[in-house]
Amino acid sequence: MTEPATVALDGALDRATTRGLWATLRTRVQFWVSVVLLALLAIVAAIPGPLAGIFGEGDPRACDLAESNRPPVPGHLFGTDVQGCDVLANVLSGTRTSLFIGLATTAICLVVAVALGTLAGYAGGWVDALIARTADVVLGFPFLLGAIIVLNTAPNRSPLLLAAVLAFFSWPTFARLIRSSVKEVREREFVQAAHVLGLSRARVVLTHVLPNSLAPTLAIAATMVGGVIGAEATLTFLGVGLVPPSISWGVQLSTAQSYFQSAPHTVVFPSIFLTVTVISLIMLGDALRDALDPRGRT
Amino acid sequence: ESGVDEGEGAPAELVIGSSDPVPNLVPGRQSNAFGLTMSVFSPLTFLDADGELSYVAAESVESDDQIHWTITLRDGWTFHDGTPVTAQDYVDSWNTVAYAPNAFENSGQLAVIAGYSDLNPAEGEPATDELSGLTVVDDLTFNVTLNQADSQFPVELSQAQTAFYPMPPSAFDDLDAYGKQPIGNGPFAVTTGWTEGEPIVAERYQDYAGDEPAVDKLTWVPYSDRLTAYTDALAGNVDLVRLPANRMMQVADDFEDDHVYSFSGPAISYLSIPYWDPRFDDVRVRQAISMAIDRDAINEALFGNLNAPATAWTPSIMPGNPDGICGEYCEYDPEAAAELLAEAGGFEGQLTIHFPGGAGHDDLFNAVANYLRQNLGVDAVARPSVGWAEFSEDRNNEVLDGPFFARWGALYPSQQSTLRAMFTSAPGCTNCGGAIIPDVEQALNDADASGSEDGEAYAEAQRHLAEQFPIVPLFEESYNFVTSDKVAELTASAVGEPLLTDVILAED
Amino acid sequence: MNAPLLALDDLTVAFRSRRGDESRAVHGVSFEVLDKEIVAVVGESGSGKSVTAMSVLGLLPGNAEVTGSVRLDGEELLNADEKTLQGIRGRRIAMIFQDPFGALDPVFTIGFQIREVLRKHSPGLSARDRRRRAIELLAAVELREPEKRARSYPHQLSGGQAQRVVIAMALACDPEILIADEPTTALDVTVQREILDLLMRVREREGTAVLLITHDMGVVADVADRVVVMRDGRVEETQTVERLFAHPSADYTRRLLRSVPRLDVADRASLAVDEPALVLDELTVEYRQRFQSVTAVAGASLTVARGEVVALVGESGSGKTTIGKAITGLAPVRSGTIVVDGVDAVKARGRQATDLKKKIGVVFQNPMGALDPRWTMAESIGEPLRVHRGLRGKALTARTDELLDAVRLSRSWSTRYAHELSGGQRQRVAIARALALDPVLLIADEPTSALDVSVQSTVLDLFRRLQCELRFACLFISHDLAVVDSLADRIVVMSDSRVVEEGARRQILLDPREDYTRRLLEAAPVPDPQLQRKRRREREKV
Amino acid sequence: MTRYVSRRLLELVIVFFGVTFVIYCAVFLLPGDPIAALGGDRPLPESVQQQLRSRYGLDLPIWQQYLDYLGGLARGDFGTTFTGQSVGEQMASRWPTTIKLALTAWTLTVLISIALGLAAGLRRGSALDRGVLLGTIVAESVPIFVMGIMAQYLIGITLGWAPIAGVSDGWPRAYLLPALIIAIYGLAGVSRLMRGSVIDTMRSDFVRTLRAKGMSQGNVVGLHVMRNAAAPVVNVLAIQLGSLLGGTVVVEAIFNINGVGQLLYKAIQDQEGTLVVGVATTLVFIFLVTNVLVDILSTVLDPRIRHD
Ligand SMILES: Nc1ncnc2c1ncn2[C@@H]1O[C@H](COP(=O)(O)OP(=O)(O)OP(=O)(O)O)[C@@H](O)[C@H]1O
Ligand SMILES: Nc1ncnc2c1ncn2[C@@H]1O[C@H](COP(=O)(O)OP(=O)(O)OP(=O)(O)O)[C@@H](O)[C@H]1O
Ligand SMILES: [Mg+2]
Ligand SMILES: [Mg+2]
Repeated sequence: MTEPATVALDGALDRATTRGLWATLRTRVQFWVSVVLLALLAIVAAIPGPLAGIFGEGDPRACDLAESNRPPVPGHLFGTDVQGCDVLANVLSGTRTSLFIGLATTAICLVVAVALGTLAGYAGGWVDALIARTADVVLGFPFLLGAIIVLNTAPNRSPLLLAAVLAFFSWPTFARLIRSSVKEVREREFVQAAHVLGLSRARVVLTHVLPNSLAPTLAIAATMVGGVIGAEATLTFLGVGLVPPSISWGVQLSTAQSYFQSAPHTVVFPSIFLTVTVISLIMLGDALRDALDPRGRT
Repeated sequence: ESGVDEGEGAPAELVIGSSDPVPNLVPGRQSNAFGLTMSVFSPLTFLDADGELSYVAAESVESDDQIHWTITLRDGWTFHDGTPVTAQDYVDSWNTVAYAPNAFENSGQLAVIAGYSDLNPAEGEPATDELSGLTVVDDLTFNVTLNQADSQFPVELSQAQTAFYPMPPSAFDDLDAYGKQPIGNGPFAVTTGWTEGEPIVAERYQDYAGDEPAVDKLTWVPYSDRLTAYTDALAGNVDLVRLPANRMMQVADDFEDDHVYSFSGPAISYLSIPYWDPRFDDVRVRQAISMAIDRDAINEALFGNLNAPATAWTPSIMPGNPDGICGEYCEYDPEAAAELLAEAGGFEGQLTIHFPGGAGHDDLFNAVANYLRQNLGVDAVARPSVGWAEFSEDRNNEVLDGPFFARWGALYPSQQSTLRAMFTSAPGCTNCGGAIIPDVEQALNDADASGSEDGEAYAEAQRHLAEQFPIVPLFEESYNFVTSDKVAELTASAVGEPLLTDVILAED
Repeated sequence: MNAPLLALDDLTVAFRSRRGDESRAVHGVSFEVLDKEIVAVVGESGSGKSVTAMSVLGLLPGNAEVTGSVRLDGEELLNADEKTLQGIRGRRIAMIFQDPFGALDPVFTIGFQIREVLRKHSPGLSARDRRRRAIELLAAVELREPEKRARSYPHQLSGGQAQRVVIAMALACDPEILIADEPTTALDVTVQREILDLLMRVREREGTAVLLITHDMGVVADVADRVVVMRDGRVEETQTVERLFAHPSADYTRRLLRSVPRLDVADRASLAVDEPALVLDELTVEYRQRFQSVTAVAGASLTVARGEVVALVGESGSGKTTIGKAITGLAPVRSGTIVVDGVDAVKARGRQATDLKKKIGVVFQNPMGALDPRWTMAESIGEPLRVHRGLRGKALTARTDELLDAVRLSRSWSTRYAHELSGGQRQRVAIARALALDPVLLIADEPTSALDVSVQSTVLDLFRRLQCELRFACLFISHDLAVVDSLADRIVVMSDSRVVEEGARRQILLDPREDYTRRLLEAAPVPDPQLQRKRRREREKV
Repeated sequence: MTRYVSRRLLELVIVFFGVTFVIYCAVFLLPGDPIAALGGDRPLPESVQQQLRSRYGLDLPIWQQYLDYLGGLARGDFGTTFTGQSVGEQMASRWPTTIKLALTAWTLTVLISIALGLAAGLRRGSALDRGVLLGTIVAESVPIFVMGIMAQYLIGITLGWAPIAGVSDGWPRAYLLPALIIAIYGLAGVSRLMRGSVIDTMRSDFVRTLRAKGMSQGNVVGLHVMRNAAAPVVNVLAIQLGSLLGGTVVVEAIFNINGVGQLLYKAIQDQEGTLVVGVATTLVFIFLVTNVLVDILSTVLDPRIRHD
C-alpha cells in the first residue's frame, strides 16, 4: 500500500508556471505603451526647456503680448497664450509640477487612506467610528476654507504642501472604499486560516487582507490624478495655489478658460497632455492589477 | 415714434441682467445697484456725459463761500407712496445715513458735511444723531454747512452719490423692509421687491414730476456670474448686461457692433508703489516701471481696445483733466526705461506685484510682470491674494513688498474725487493706497475754495504728481455693456452707468 | 441498448496561457451516458474529471480550448451558441459543482437562488408555487427546517448543507442528465444515503441519467451502472460496475481498488499517552444572526490525549466544523472551556494566543476558500515557516519541497495558484500547510474528502507516519467511516449539535450503543456492488 | 438595532459640536478683515466698521462668539450675515435648488457610469472598453468651465434645447443640462470602479454555477454581478452625492443656479462666518446621514459584512 499510486505529472503544464510579475507584465502591450508614454513624460519633466527649444521657443517666460493668443505656426507649434508666451514651452515646463502634484497627492492620499481605511475596516468598534466620523467631517468641511487657511498660513507654498492639502481632502473617499472591502475580505476563510496559523494581526492584514481589498481603490486612484491637477488650478485661481515662476498645466488651463473660444489651442494642448498622463497611468495601473491578480494572469 | 407712447399697447419692458449681489437697496447702503437706485430715485443734481451739470430734484444749489450752501427743492414732487418730498425728508435721511450706529456703508459720502465726525466718533457711541451742518429752512429749502470750502459740492450731489437721496418718513419705521423694497422719488417705483435669487421689477411711477422715462417697466434678473448674463444676452433672453472682462476679446465676434456700448467712466487703474519700501524711493525707479509697460499692447490683447491708456492721474472724462500730463513716462519705451533704472542704480531682489485674487486681474498683472521682467531685467512676478479682504488688510498694514493693484471709480466725475481719495488724508478714504502728498492736498484745498466750475483748478494738483510720480497710472476704464436686439440706443451719464430712463427700444 | 443520451467523443481540453503555452488537461476522452443510466467517473485527483464535466456544458474559462465532440441526443453542444446552451443548462443537463461554497452567490439567500432556476425554466409557476417548490426541494435533500434554511445565506451553512443546497438546485427542473461532481463528499453517510436514494428515485420517476464523479468506491458500487476510470487526462477503462470490481482490466484500476480503505475494524496499537492535549468541557457555541441565533454546539465535552487520534463523526450540520473553529478561536464560544496543551484557549490573549496557535495545525473543510487566491502554493505552504521559523531562501524552499513531496504534489507545481488546481490538489496544499509547523494538535476537517482513494491512501499513510514520528494529537473530522477506522483511536459521534456517543474505535464500530451511531454504520456504503445491491433491495422492502 | 442607532446619534452630537467649533475657528483664521472689506474698493468709514464689529460680536473672544452662535441655534436662529441677511432664510431658499440639481446629476452619474462600467467590464479589452476609458478621461480632462460654456452655446443657443440660465423653467428642463455637465465629471472614476468590480465578480465560481443553471447573461449580470459589485460602488456614489449636495461652484455659476455651492463660495470669500458654519454643518450632517445609510445598505447588499 505504500507504493506510490500516482506519479506527479511534469507535463507541458509546468512550463507555463514559471512566472512572476515581471514575466507577466513583459508580455503586455498595454504595459509597454504606458511605460513608454510615462517615460516620455518623465523626460519632458526633466528637461523641458531644451526639448521645447527643438520646436521653437524654449523659454516659457519669453512672452510678447503683441503675439497674444496666436494659433499654432511653425516656431510656435502649439501657438501662443494670452500673454504671448509659447504654449509648447509652457506645457512642457508645466509637466514637472503637474505630474508631481498629481502623483504626490494621489500617493499621500492613498497611504493615508489605506492606513486609516484598513484600520477602520479591520478593527471595527470605536476605532472604526472615530475614523469614519473623521472622514465624514473632512468630507463635509469646505475644501476651499481649509485650503485657504493652511496654504495661507504656511511660510512657503511648495508643491508638496499643495499636494498634502489636496490629499487631506481626498483621502476619505478612498478610506471608505478600502474600509468596505476590508470588512468583506476579513470575513473570508483564508483570512481566518491565516489567523489560525498564528500570524500577527498586522501580518494578516498586510499580506492577506489588504492585497485582496485594494482593487476598487486602485481602479479609481489613477483617474484621480487628473482631478488633482485640475484642483490645483482652482487653488491658483483663488490665490492660494502655486505662484509664479512655477508653471503648471492647471494654471495654464485656468488662464486659458477665458479665451477658449477665441484661442481654443490654449486649452486643447494642456488638456491633451493631461489626458495622456491620466490614460497612461490608468493603463499602467490596469496592467499591474491584472498581473498582480493571479486569475487575470493565465 | 417710440413704442412707449401708446398707453394701451404692451408695456415697453427692459430686462437687465445684474450680476452683483444685492444685499440692501437703501440708497445709503447699496454699493452695486446703481442702475436700480438711479431709476427709483432722482438726484438733486445730474451730470450728463459731457460733464454738464443740471438740476433734477433741486431747483438750485447755491453758495457764496463754498462752505455754506442752500438747497432749494422743486415743488410738486412726491414719493411713490404719495407723500410729498420735503426738505425735512432730506435732512432726516442724511442724518440717518451719517449716524454711525446705523452703520450705513455709504455714510462716507456725507463726511464733507459739518458735524459728521460728531456722529462718527473714533470711540464709543455718538452724543448726537443729527448733523450740525443741516438746517431746514422751510418745506422746500434747507441749508448745508460743510467742514471746509468745497466748490464741487453741487457735483457731489449728483446721481451716483446715492447717500444723498431722500427717503420718505415711512422708511424709518423699518429700514430692513425698506431695504428690500425701497420707496423713492424717481421715475420708477419698485413693484416687486428683492427676494433671494428672484428678479426685481420696477414700473413707471405715474405721478413722477420729472421727465418721462422712455420705457414702462424695468426688470433686473439676478445672475450669479457675469458670464452667464452675457451668454443669456447672446441668446436674447436679457436686454442689457455688463460686458465681463474676460469677454472683451470675444465680444466683437459674438455681438454686432451696435449692440456693444463702451462708456468712458470716471474710473482709473494704477500700479501703486509701496512708499514704505526704500527700493522705490528713487523717482526714476518708479518712472522706469511706468515706461516699461506697453499700455497699448495690453489694451489690445486683454481689453479689446475698450479701455484707454492713462495719460494723467485722473481719467479724461473729468472736467479739466490735464490729458497727457504724464508725458513720456506713460509711453512705452523699454530702452529708456532700462536706462533710467540703471541710472537710479538698478533694482535689488524680487519685484512682486500684488493684486486681489479671484477678481479677474490675473492677466493684466501677469502682463505687467512680464514687461517689467523682460524690459527691466528684474525678477518680477505677479502674485494674487486670497481675496479682497486679505489684500486690503495687507495694503493698510503696509506689508506688501512690491507694487500693487490700485483703482478708483469715482462717484462723481471730478478730479477732486479721485485725487482726494488717492493722495490725501481726507476722511472717507483711509486706504486708497497712494501716498499722502501734502502738495497735492494743498492744491486741492486751494481749488476747492476757488469755486472753479471747469475743473482747471484741480489740474494744478496733478503737476505735483507728474513731478513726484508716486504711483503709476495704467488705464482709464470704460464701462462696457452689450444689449439684445430690443435695444436701439443706449446712453450713459457721466458716471458711466447707462441711463435706464433714456433707453430707446427698437420697433418691432 | 438505446441510442446514447450523452456522447463524448475524442474530447480534448487544453489551457492556454497568455504566452501561448498550452497545457493539456484532457486527452481524447470518449464515453457515453445512456438513458436512465448512472455512469460513475472515478480516477486520480487532477486527472481531468471536473474539466471533462464542465466542458459538456461549455463552462470552462475562456483560456480553455476544447476539441472533439459532445452530443446530447445527437445534438452537438461543443460549438453551440449561447442561446441554445442556456436552454439546455439547468433544464436538460444540470450540474453540481465540486466546491459547494464557491458555487453559491454569497449575497443572495439560498431560497432565492433555487427559485431563480425555477423562474428561468418553469415560467408557468406562480411566485407562491416557486416558493413551495423550493422548500420541497430543500426538504428532499434532507435539510431540517427548510423554510428557515431558505432564508439563510451561503456563509451560514455547514459544508454538507451547502452541498445539499447545490443538489436541490440541480434537481429543481427534473433534468434529463445530472452531472454531479463529487456531490456527497461533504455529507455524512446517513445523509449521503438519503441523497443517493433520492437520486435513484429521481431516476426512476423522471428517467434522469447521472454522470457521477466521485472518489468513493462505496458510492460507485452502490449506485453506478457503468464506470469510467480516468487517469492523467485519459480514459483508462470503461466497464459495468460489476465487471470493474470483479475483473478490473487496467493496471491503474487494480491499484485504485487496492487502495480503497475498508471498514475492517482491525486491532491496532494506539500511540496515545495519558496526558490530554485538548480538553473541551461543556462547550456551547452560538452564532448570532440578525434576528435570531443558532446554537451550533450545545454542551459538547471531549478529550484528545497526546498522540491520540480522535475522530469526530456525525450528521452534517451537527457542529463538527464549529468545534474545530471554536478551538482556533474562529467561532463565538458562549460557554464552556477549551484547554489546549494546558492553556485555556478561550481566555488566551496576545503572546499566549499566538503560541497556542503555533501548536495547532488546521486543515479547513473548504480548501479553496482557505487559500489566499493571490498566493502560489509554495507561498501558502511556506508562510508559517517564514513567520514562525524564520526560514528564508534555500532553507525555506527545501522545507516546502519536503512538504509538497509529503502530500505527493509535484514540486514544480509550487508556483500555481489555488484556482488552477483540482479539488484534491488544493486539499493537499492545505494539509501540507497544516503540518508545516509540526503541530501538537492537528484539527483536520475532512482532510481527505476530495482526494481520490489512491492519493488518499498515500496521504493517510503519510499521516500515520508523521503521527508516529511527531506524536501530535489529532481531532479528525470525517464522514468516511473506513478512513476513521484506519486512523482513529477513539471516535466521538455528534448529532444535532450534541455529542451523542464517545468511545474506543472498536467499541463504537462494532458495538454502538446509540441508535444514531448504528444507523450511521449501516449507511456506510461498501465497495462491493453485489453487497450494495442486496442492501438496497432489503432497504426497499422495509 | 436601537443600540446602533443611539450610538450613531451620540456620534452625531459630538461631531456636530466639533465641526461647528472647528469651522468657526477656521473662518476666524481666514486672512483679512471681513468688515473692512465690506465696501470693496470704496472703504467704509472707521466708525461704521466699529459699529458693525460690535453688532456682529466680532470684538468678542472667539469662544464667546461661538457660544452666542450656539445659543442662537438653540433658538432655531442660524444668525445673520454682515449685510444683515438671515442665514436661515438664505439656506432655505438655496437648499431645494441644490438638492434637485444634485439628485439629478447624481442619478445621471449612476445610470451612465454603471452602464458604461458594466459594458466595459463585460467586454474587457474590446474597442468598447477602450472607447469608454478614452471617452471618460478626455471628457474629464476638459476643464468643467469649458465644457459648461460650450454646452451652453451649443445646446442652449445654437440648438435652443435647454435654457441657458436659471432654474425658472423648473425641474427637469432647466436642470438637465447642468446636471449632465456635472455628471460627466463623475463618470471616469465610477465607471472604472464598476468595471473592475464586474471583472472580479465575473471571475467568481458562482458565476459558473449560474451559467450552469441556464441563467441568461442578462440575469447573471443584471442581478448577481451587479449586486456583488455594488458595495464599493455604493460607497463612492454616496460620497459623490454628498459632495454634489455641497454644491458645485462652477456649474452653478455658469448656469446661474442659486445653489449652496455659490453661497458657500461667496461666504468663504467674504468671511461670512455664520453662513459658512451654517452651510458646512448641514453638509457634514448630510455626510453623516448618507454614510449611516451606506453602512446599512452595504450589510444588506453583502450579508457577510458586519458592522459592529
Ligand atoms: N483554469 C485552469 N487553468 C490551468 N489548469 C487547470 C485549470 N483548471 C484545472 N486545471 C488543471 O487541469 C487538471 C485537471 O483538473 P480537474 O479539476 O479536472 O481534476 P479532477 O479530476 O476533477 O481532480 P479532483 O479529483 O482533484 O477534483 C489538473 O491538473 C488541474 O490542475
Ligand atoms: N456563520 C454562521 N452563521 C450562522 N449559522 C452557522 C454559521 N456557520 C455554521 N452555522 C450553522 O451551525 C451549524 C453547525 O455547522 P457546522 O459547520 O459546524 O456543521 P458540520 O458538523 O461541520 O457539518 P458538515 O459535516 O456538513 O460540514 C449548522 O446548522 C450551520 O447552519
Ligand atoms: Mg474535480
Ligand atoms: Mg463541516
